[in-house]
Amino acid sequence: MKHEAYDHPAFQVVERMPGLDMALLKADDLLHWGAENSLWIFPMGTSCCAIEFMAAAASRLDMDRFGSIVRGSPRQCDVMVIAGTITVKMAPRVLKLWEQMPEPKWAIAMGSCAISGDFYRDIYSVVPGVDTFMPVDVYVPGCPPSPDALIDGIRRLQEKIRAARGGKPFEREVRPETGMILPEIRRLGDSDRDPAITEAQCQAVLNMDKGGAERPPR
Amino acid sequence: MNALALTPPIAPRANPYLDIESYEGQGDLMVLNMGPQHPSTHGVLRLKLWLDGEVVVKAVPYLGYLHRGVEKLLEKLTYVQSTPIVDKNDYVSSMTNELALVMAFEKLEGCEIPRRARYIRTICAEMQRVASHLLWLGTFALDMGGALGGGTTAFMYCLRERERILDLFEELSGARFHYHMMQVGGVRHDLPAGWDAHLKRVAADISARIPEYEHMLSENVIFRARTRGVGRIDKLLAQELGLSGPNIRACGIDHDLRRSQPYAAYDEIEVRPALATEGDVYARYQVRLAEMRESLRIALALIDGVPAGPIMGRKPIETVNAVKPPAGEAYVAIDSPRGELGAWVVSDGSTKPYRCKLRPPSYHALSALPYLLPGVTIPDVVVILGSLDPIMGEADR
Amino acid sequence: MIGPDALLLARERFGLETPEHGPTIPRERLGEFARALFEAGYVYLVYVSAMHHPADKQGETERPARYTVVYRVRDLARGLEFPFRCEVPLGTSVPSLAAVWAGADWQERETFDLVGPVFEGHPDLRRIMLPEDWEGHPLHRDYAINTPHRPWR
Amino acid sequence: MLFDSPVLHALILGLVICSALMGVTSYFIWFERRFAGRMQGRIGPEHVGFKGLLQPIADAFKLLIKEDITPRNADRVLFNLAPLLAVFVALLTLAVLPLASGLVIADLDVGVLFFLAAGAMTVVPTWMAGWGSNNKYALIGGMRAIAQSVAYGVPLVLAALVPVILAGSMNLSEIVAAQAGGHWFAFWPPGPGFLGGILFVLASLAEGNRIPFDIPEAESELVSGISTEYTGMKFGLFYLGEYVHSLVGAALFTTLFLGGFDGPGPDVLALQLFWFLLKTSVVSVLLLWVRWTYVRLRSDQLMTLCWKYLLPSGLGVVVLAAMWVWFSQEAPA
Repeated sequence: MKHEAYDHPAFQVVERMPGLDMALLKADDLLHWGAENSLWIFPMGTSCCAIEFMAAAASRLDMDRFGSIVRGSPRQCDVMVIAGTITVKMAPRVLKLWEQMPEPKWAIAMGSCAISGDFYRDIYSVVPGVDTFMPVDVYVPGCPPSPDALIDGIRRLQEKIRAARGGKPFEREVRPETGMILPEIRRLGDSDRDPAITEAQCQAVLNMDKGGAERPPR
Repeated sequence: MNALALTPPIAPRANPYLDIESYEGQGDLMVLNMGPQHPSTHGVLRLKLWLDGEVVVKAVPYLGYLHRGVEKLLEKLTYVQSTPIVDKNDYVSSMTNELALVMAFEKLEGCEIPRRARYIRTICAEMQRVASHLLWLGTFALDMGGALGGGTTAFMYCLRERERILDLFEELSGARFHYHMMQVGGVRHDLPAGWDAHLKRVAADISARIPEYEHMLSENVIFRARTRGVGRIDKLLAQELGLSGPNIRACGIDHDLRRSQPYAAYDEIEVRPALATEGDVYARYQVRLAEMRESLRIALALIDGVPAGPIMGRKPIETVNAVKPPAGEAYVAIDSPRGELGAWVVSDGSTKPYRCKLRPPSYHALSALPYLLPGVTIPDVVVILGSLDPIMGEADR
Repeated sequence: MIGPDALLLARERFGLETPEHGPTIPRERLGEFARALFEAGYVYLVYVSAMHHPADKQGETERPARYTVVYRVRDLARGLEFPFRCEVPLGTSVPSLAAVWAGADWQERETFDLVGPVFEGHPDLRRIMLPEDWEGHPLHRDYAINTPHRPWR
Repeated sequence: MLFDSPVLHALILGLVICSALMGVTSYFIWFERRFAGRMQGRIGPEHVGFKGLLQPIADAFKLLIKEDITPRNADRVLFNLAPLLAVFVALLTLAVLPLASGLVIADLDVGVLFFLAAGAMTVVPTWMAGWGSNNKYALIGGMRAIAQSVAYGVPLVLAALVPVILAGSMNLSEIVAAQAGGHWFAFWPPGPGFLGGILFVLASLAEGNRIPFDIPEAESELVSGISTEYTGMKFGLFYLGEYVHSLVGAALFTTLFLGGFDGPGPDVLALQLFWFLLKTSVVSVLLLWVRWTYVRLRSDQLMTLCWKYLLPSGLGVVVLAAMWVWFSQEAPA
């Protein structure tokens, strides 16, 4: 049975040449080792966790030891660290920046505001958790999590990349369930999340800069 | 008309509501969004700039990207529960937030605070001011120097000192950031043993480091060229906008709530004014450095004379609705590192405030932007924004 | 402490009684009172805020739902302070003081956005905190705190 | 002269030097991150291989596997050509650089003119990236790069003229020969050489867009300047081009002012190469030191610096050098 993804001519060559597929496997292994050890971070810092994120990048707990430097533009980053409360007015921008990041990308939800909206979660203007509109790989709980908790989060992400590369099963981190009232909007990975919400969210991102939310001043 | 108020404005006041169609520059204007996610907007502030070439013609700040409905939440929670909420407003100096709110409740209830608690409050507020100014100095140099350059070096030095102060607070209250240290009637944690020796060591180190920052920044010709004469605020505009703290002291107006309305233990210590006259970015930088030195001096002077005694002026708070002030209204303002932080509380006799408005200094500092930015290039927009030291968590509430 | 000359002004010229939290000025004369204060040297605007009161009975008089807009100004040279306020039923607007104090512009925009009183004569009365297409004013007493805002919450 | 045909000689030597330079540049990036770490009281890259030595390799691999995004309505040709041109132009100056006596790819008689022309071309990829990526921040960065290139161009030429006058020829090998025996131009004629050296360093810093003049690529105000829209290896090439340019700038400074491969000891090829590399690394570490201490200038302040201060002092230095040469010659017959 021809799997349609593999009828690309390049894969025909790989099948015919003996040993090339093993070489490619090793090459892919090596390249992902590179990705794991140089995670450039896009600081989506909105509130108090951004200050703890800076402290993690500063001299006492130095993120540069793992090769992760902070880049300003989403195009050059692999990990988006969402640090702080995401409000309704900010959510479409976070989703747009997430879409702008090039592909092998991961997301760390830092702080309980990003994980579940913390005690602001039932307020009219706060999004109860970032994973209601974007996939999150690692949750770093705390309010604010101490810098070494964030670095432990980065190490957990590296283990996740290493496991995914080695093909070993790595169970998806689930948001810590603390028996709180769940928001009506289900999380992204949830089974009973109706796709209409995802569609509406993408639509909101599209008409964001058509003055949808901001009527320009006279 | 008092002479202080109506000094002639330095530059004709820019019109924040300039009509774009009527502007006749060489070419058409470019609209640039220094959007909510930008390396140097100090949090989530969006600046919509109309640029003629690289000079700003009109600037409209958009706020609200971090509006977490704190005032609505404060109406839903009781007096005892509200202190941890306010910690997260101005998350760089959370002790001063708690202090303002708690003093407003105490004014409503009329309870008296023991002298030891007042001393501890003053020392914590002053060390919090040093930590907040250190973070400001770091991010201010970062705005000017760039992520991979000289600015980062100053940033790392400042955050290294700030970690020392956070260790101090962690030893006192157990948390690095949101301390929940103040409560109605006094302070929740007493000074642990050896804390004053630790404080003396930290204060001595930092006062030895401040000349290093000056050597690296203010004696640097490029730093002075980038900050002298940039973003000048004239006295009348500063007062009409309600600027406060270092921003207004840099314009030469000696408005310091620690001296005009002494609270906590400020009546027992003499607070020397830190003033400058030009009102530009360099003046604000100098005022903040002088304030850091002054705060260290006050903390060192007070730490020896902390009187013994109770740290709680009323019966201990066991239940959530322990505090039930009589119906009334109170406005208390204190001098936070960013300026006058006030809390206007209206109580209707129940255990929950009827209305609680927080007066954040950053919101007023940001309201100066539409007047300061026209006629300035983009690098100066970043420098002026940095020099006003806004915290979006406080401005957006 | 409270400015004596402002108290004098409120009692003589405007004939208002001045309780501890400041006189209540009728909305028609608010602009004139503000200008008099500004001329008297109260140039520093501390804050503008508002409260929403649902319709209630005070004693026997039936009071409609109304806003209380609260102001506070200072004179830094003489170290004086003066709070004053203005009560307005729900429908009517409050004259804007943006022409007197430049700082009142943003303060009134935020008060309009969160509490709801309309400031007529304001140069650009837009919402500042909430998205522009938001209905309702959150700090109304009857506004549920967790009103959903599709598709984000 | 290998195989006594200049083309083959240039080809092989060029290949060797370029690949060596790529390795040296990637480890120069590792060194800079460690050096900046030590300056800022923190440890640089540490956990990737011994003392972080595998860090540049990890960065290169990661950049290889990133998704390659070209913005939809970007100018496709300009956008994709700019990174290649950035590295090409930075490497172009290597052609005339004498690493040791005889070890030079192309011993042009107009060596100085060649590398000045190559230097002037560095602004072309910056502008192509700025215009091609259809991004407002990049456009502002590109426009600043053009205004800046005019400003530092003239002082760069004047500074490069000083060794030409002192050595009497534009051929870099002859300039190095003229400095043989310790008569390095930076020190020997005390007036013009030293001032010319400082001028050359300032102008080459501005040309390579390095702090304190990294105005087109200003991270703090222009998100990341011209390279905002670049992902993966295209951004990698820009990053590499910037570092190659700073290394080659340091090598040029040693050739013109610090006597190139001249040093004590016999004229053995290996020893000459050693001296050349030692001096270049010392100069590039000094440039790093400048980079991690100073804040950034505004573009109009850079213009005033170049037009009002560097230009007149450049003219003065050239006149001084000419007077030195005039009086040091014996009276003409």
